[in-house]
Amino acid sequence: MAGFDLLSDQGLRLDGRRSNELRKIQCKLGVFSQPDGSSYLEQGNTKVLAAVYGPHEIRGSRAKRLLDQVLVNCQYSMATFSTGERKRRPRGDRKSQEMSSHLRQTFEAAIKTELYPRSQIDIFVEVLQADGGNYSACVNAATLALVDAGIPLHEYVTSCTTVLAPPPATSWDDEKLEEGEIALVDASHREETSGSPTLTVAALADSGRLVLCQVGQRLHLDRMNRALERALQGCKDVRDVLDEAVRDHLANCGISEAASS
Amino acid sequence: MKETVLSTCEKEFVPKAISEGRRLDSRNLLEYRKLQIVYGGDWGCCMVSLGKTKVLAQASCEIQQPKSTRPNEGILFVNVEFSPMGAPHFEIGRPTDAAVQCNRLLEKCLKESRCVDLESLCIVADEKVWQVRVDVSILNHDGALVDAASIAALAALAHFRRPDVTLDGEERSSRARFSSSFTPSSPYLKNVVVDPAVLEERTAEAQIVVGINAYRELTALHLGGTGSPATNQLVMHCASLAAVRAMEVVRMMKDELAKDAEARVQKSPVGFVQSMDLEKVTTLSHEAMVTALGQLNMNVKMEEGGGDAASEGSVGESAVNDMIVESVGENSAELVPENDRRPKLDAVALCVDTIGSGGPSTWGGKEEDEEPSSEEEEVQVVAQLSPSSKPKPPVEEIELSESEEEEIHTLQPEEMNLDKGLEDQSDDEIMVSKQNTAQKKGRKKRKKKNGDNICK
Amino acid sequence: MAAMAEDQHVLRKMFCEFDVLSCPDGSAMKYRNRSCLRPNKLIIDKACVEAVYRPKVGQPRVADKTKEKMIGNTCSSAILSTLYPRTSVSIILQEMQNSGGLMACAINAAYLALIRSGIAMKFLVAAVTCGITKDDKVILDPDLNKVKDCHTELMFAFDSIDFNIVAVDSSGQYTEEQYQKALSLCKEASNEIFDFYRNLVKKYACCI
Amino acid sequence: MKVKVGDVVVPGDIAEEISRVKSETKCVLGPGLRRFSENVIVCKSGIFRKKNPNTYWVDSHQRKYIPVRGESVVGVVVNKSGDIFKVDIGASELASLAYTSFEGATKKNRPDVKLGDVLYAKLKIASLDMEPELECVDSKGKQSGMGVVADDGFLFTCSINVVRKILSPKCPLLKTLGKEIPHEIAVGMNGKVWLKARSIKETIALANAILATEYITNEETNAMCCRIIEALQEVN
Amino acid sequence: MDKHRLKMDFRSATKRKLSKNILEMKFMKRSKEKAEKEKEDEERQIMFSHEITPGMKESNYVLEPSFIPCEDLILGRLSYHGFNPVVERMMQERIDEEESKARVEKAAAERRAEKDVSDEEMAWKYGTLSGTISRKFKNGVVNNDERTNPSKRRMDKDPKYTWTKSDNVNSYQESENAEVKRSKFLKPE
Amino acid sequence: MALQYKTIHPVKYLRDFLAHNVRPDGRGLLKFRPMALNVRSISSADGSALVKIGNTSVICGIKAELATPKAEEPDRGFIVPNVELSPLSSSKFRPGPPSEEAQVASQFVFDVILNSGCIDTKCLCIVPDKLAWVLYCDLVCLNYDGSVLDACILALMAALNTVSLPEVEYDHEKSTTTVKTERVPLKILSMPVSTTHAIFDDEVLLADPTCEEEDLASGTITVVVSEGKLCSVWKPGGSPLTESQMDGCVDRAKNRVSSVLDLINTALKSSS
Repeated sequence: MAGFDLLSDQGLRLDGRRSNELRKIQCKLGVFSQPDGSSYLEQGNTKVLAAVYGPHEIRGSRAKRLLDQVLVNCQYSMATFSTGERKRRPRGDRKSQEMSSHLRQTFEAAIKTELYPRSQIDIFVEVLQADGGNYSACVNAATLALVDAGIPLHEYVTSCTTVLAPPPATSWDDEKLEEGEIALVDASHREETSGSPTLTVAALADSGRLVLCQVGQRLHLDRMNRALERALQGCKDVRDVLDEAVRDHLANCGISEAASS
Repeated sequence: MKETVLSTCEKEFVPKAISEGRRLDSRNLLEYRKLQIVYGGDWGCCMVSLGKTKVLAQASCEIQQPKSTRPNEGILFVNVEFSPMGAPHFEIGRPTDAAVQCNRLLEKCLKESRCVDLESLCIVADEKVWQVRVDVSILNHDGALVDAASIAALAALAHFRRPDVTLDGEERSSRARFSSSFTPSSPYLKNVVVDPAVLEERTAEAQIVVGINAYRELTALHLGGTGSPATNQLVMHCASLAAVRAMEVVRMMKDELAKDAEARVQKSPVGFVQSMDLEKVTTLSHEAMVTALGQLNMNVKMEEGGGDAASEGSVGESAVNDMIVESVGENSAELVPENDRRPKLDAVALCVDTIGSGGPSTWGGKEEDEEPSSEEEEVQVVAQLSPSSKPKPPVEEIELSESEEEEIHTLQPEEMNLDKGLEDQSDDEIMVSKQNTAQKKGRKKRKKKNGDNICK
Repeated sequence: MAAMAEDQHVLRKMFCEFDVLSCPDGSAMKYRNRSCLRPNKLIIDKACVEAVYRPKVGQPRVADKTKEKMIGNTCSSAILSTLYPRTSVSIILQEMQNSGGLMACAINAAYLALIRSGIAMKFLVAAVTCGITKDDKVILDPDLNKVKDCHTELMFAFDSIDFNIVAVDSSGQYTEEQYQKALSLCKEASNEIFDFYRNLVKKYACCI
Repeated sequence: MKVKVGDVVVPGDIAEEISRVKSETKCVLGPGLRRFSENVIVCKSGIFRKKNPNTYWVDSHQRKYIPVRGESVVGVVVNKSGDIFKVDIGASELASLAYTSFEGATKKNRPDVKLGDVLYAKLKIASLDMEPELECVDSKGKQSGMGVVADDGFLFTCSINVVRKILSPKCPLLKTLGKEIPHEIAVGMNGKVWLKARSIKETIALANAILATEYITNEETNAMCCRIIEALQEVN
Repeated sequence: MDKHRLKMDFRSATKRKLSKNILEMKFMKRSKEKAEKEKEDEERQIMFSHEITPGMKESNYVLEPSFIPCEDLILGRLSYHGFNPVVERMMQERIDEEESKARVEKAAAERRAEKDVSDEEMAWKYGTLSGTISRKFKNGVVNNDERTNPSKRRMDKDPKYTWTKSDNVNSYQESENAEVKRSKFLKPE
Repeated sequence: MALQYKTIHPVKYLRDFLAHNVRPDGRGLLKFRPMALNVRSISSADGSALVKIGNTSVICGIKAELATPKAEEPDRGFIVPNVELSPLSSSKFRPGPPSEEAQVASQFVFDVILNSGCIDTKCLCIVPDKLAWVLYCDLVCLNYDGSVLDACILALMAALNTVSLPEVEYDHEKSTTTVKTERVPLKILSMPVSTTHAIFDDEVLLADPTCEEEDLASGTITVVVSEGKLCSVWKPGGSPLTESQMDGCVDRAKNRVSSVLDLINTALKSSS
């Protein structure tokens, strides 16, 4: 087993959170002037930048152009200093390619793609500091950036990573054993790499419909439903945070505009 | 070559049919296509066909330096090759999005299910370990590629025997095999379709790929799709379907493996040939044939061969004899036609102009065209050695060629990986290291699981 | 000795299955190779014939490039490429199992695929491998463990009209006599392969 | 090798029968035959056939479509650019179709063609050296069955042989099935078939029936038709 | 460059056609298609010239790249059981057309056949007949005209024989002249 | 005039010449071009030679380095031939990774070394499983004008003959190597000689073709002879040849050997 327990006897996590508690989310919209939409998001120690360009005409080969919907082009990259040991290739290796394609799928489902045929939307996310739930953080950041860019979405798409932690080893009494593993919402790096099964979910939070779903390690089917529900709940919580952020961002803009006018 | 565009009627027809509970190949929605696993003649080679989808997998291994992070573990490397044989729009070298995803899913599934015991692949800790490599190549693409690929990869690993360097005799390099298998299924908004054909895949709204092992443990799960997304009930539904499927697949794999082993014991022929159904119109076997090549026939051959040699020989002579070798000063010699003795250059000069007189050959200019008489021509050729020489010491040339070293292409196998297989491997390093702690924990856990299963 | 001689001159059993692949325009599986063909656009005044050879393990090597050249040229010498301007004919071969005579098999498989694809050709080509053992016997189409005691392997490809030599490949050293012997042996054997082609066509052509 | 009508031929065979045809009579060399120096040689493998007077060809297998001028094909509109449509007819490159080559179409009133529509059209230009060009009007300027087909129904691809088989006057398939199952079909010489019947069930049945004819003779076809019809009726 | 010229032609041709109204288009089409066909054939010749001896060009072989005429395949636009009346009407039309065409051709062939025979016979008969008749009349020149007139008149009436008229007459006159000479020769007595 | 004709109708141009049994550069159909050989051209290399066949010139430099043998065959050294067809040799080559032709050529040279057994890689091994020589044979084509394979083989063999390797001592205890000053010449077991023919118009054979002839040819055939034995007959497709034509090629190849060999020997003699 992992060298440490993910849960203390009091059911607190390594960083003192409760099992269903999110990390502190701090985010800001419109951090850059160059891109059409941008955002910066901190989820605990995971720090992500997202920039959105578009919709604009197809760059590069026109062969990629889709005639009935917009082409969503995502690029996931991790800064070389983002991880413990220096990352040699910030992008282009299999994993970040996979991440990019997952992001693409996520946002193709979230954006009203049919509105901009023959054109393209670029979403660039840069992980500045990786401390678990990278994908989730990226999705959340990118969502904000898209909102900032004023690109029509079906609804907020948010993501959350859960880890199924075994119940505290010291408290192996029956009722604890009954409930079995405990789902830890918004997992940190240590929790993710502890070897216990992880479940990453991206969902349209309001309607609670899954857009993308990933399992790491080995998750037993019977435990899956619980994990899913927790993850979805997590997504909903994240959504509320983002929504708030968006609202007061707009409010501020409104004020500043009012002032300027 | 781009993938062909779907017509509107196809896009509309397929979902309509599905909603009526019909499929183009007259399966019902939850019916799988015929799965066929054929083991090749070599160890660790198998071909899996799932309906029209066909996939070839070959496991191989080579001795390597272990990753610094895992000094006492072997390396498992999976590569799914979407070669143009599979479908015209697959291109060599440039992996499509689907290819990347397929690779990663397979990698995850195989590594996290730990169907290969990496520690058993260690020969000398920190020095030599086996790298087990599974090459899966898509031969024909008719949907459910991940499914076929994963089955093939597993079957290949299960069948594979690595050469024996350790003392514990020849052993299966894969322990706890069959521990997992995929079942992709593409759900339409309401109704789930398992094992989709290519057209169904392309018209589907979303696709769920579930990697699950015989112990009902999900080793990988991927839900993705541009269409209107799925609810978690649907995901659960697919997962439970997959669990059932996994059992069947694993059973089938075991049976095939047993059959193959038996066949090998009985020395009866194994290989793909056996998989061919000779009744088919498109299939034909040709019995071993015997050429009645009599000795006499042979002799005749020899004679006329000799005859030719003689006759041609004379030609050859004439071709060569009028060339004579002359030593031109130190370090060099020339082979020139007899009938032009040219003033010998001194070595350096020759050395220089032999390099110097580059440029495209003037295939004889005008004047030869007027009178193409061979003597004058030969004079011409040799004559042009000396005049057109830009004095340039040979050394420069060489440095130039050395400076281009990165372009120099040698025949050493490791350098001959024209593709970037190596980088991929090094990428996996990180992966493996991440699952470091996972390993032991997981093993204990599974023991517990087995316990549970027995209890249940 | 007679038996021995017979044994020497045995061409192994040949199998072929067509249309194992649904995507390509023609395909053949010949117990080791498959091959598929699809013209795609290329601006030249005739078809450019390219072969892609995929080894079973790992990425293509330099040696495979040589194979590709051999196969590609051997096929393009028969294809009436002027009839397909601005297209390219890709012949893709996947090694399935190598038990000797890989090159010959690849060429034959390629031709089977070409036959199936209905592309216009001047003639057919059949390739045969033979080995020369240390005790100077010529073995036709040696399999892997026979190859072990061959110091030389020769591969000849003949055209179907007057059995001229389209392609030759060799490894090891050999005298001209041995070369001649091998050549005549392979030439005889190639007949069988041409019959094989014809029977195959007969088998499927009857009901198309 | 010298061959005669009815033989199985492979490239390189010499059809000397043709060279024996006396030179003043015209002699048509169909697909798979080429004139080479003095005699006619086969360049495709299949069965050597003859039709009187003096029409010879090789009945060969083919999947890839090579456009031939005047043939009718089924294609999918994949792109509009300027005043032409780009149509995928399964050839090595896309075919072009001018807006104005529809019945009664002019620069003013353009035909209503959407991307992804299925067309039945005739090849106006099919020179090997330029991209094929389609038209949807016959020589009298009428659309005789050509143009966009109904937007439902089903499109599928089969080998050229299947098309030739079901379009040959001798083939009973469509007639027999047509008696029982009302349907509409557009069969292109390029191996694309568009099909529409009353119900999805019937459409699928027909499609599979057509695909099944690849390797069966006409008699077997009849048998198959009967089976299908029975099957459909008992379901009803 | 030959190809380019060809392409140009097609382009311009299509342009021209498109600018005309339907009627002209119809007219243009026919002739244009012929022209195209020829162009294409020579194009093909040029292409094959790598492969084939120039003897090919004036040979009696016609290269037919399509299966349709070989296996006389039917047009692929079909409808059954009244599913699509428009298409079925067209199928019917096509069938009728072919039948009628066949009928016409057959009839034409027959007519041509019998006509040919009759004309020859007639020409021949006339020749001989006129000969024998002229033998009877010593001073043929005058009567000759009378003799020919009725036949001439009758032939004028019937358009079917118009083309035979001239050579009929010639043949008649030749033989007639011969007779005249003879008669002249016999004159003295 | 002639030049335009050549550029417009290269095939016809060549055909006209061949009709008179003469080639555009004035040779007979089966005549070889003059060769020039210069050995030890490059002092910085352990062995080198410069070959010129007509306008085709190839320089071969051999560098010896120490390495550890493969685990599979611990008692063998390596020979790594590498043919480089750089853009400076001909306009048809582009800079960047080696072209297909270059790779094929490299492979061919490698096969010839293997088949002819001209060098026993066992001799290159110093201490089994520990230390062995790697001979990097870089063949740089300076001017590409046909029959480049012949030139490569010739250059390679000439260069190999000039190679001499320093004595090396290996200390097992400290596993250190000491390279001494005195050098021993490399043992060459056989001398393969390669001869290329081009096939034009499906029947005409052209010995030792130039670049233009190769481009127009409908196929080439390369025969390598060493010690009176054939060690490679390589005809990668192209138009079919009759047996007698093939035998012709083989015989010309055989007959050429002697003269090429004393070309090399003279060069070597004159140098030492």
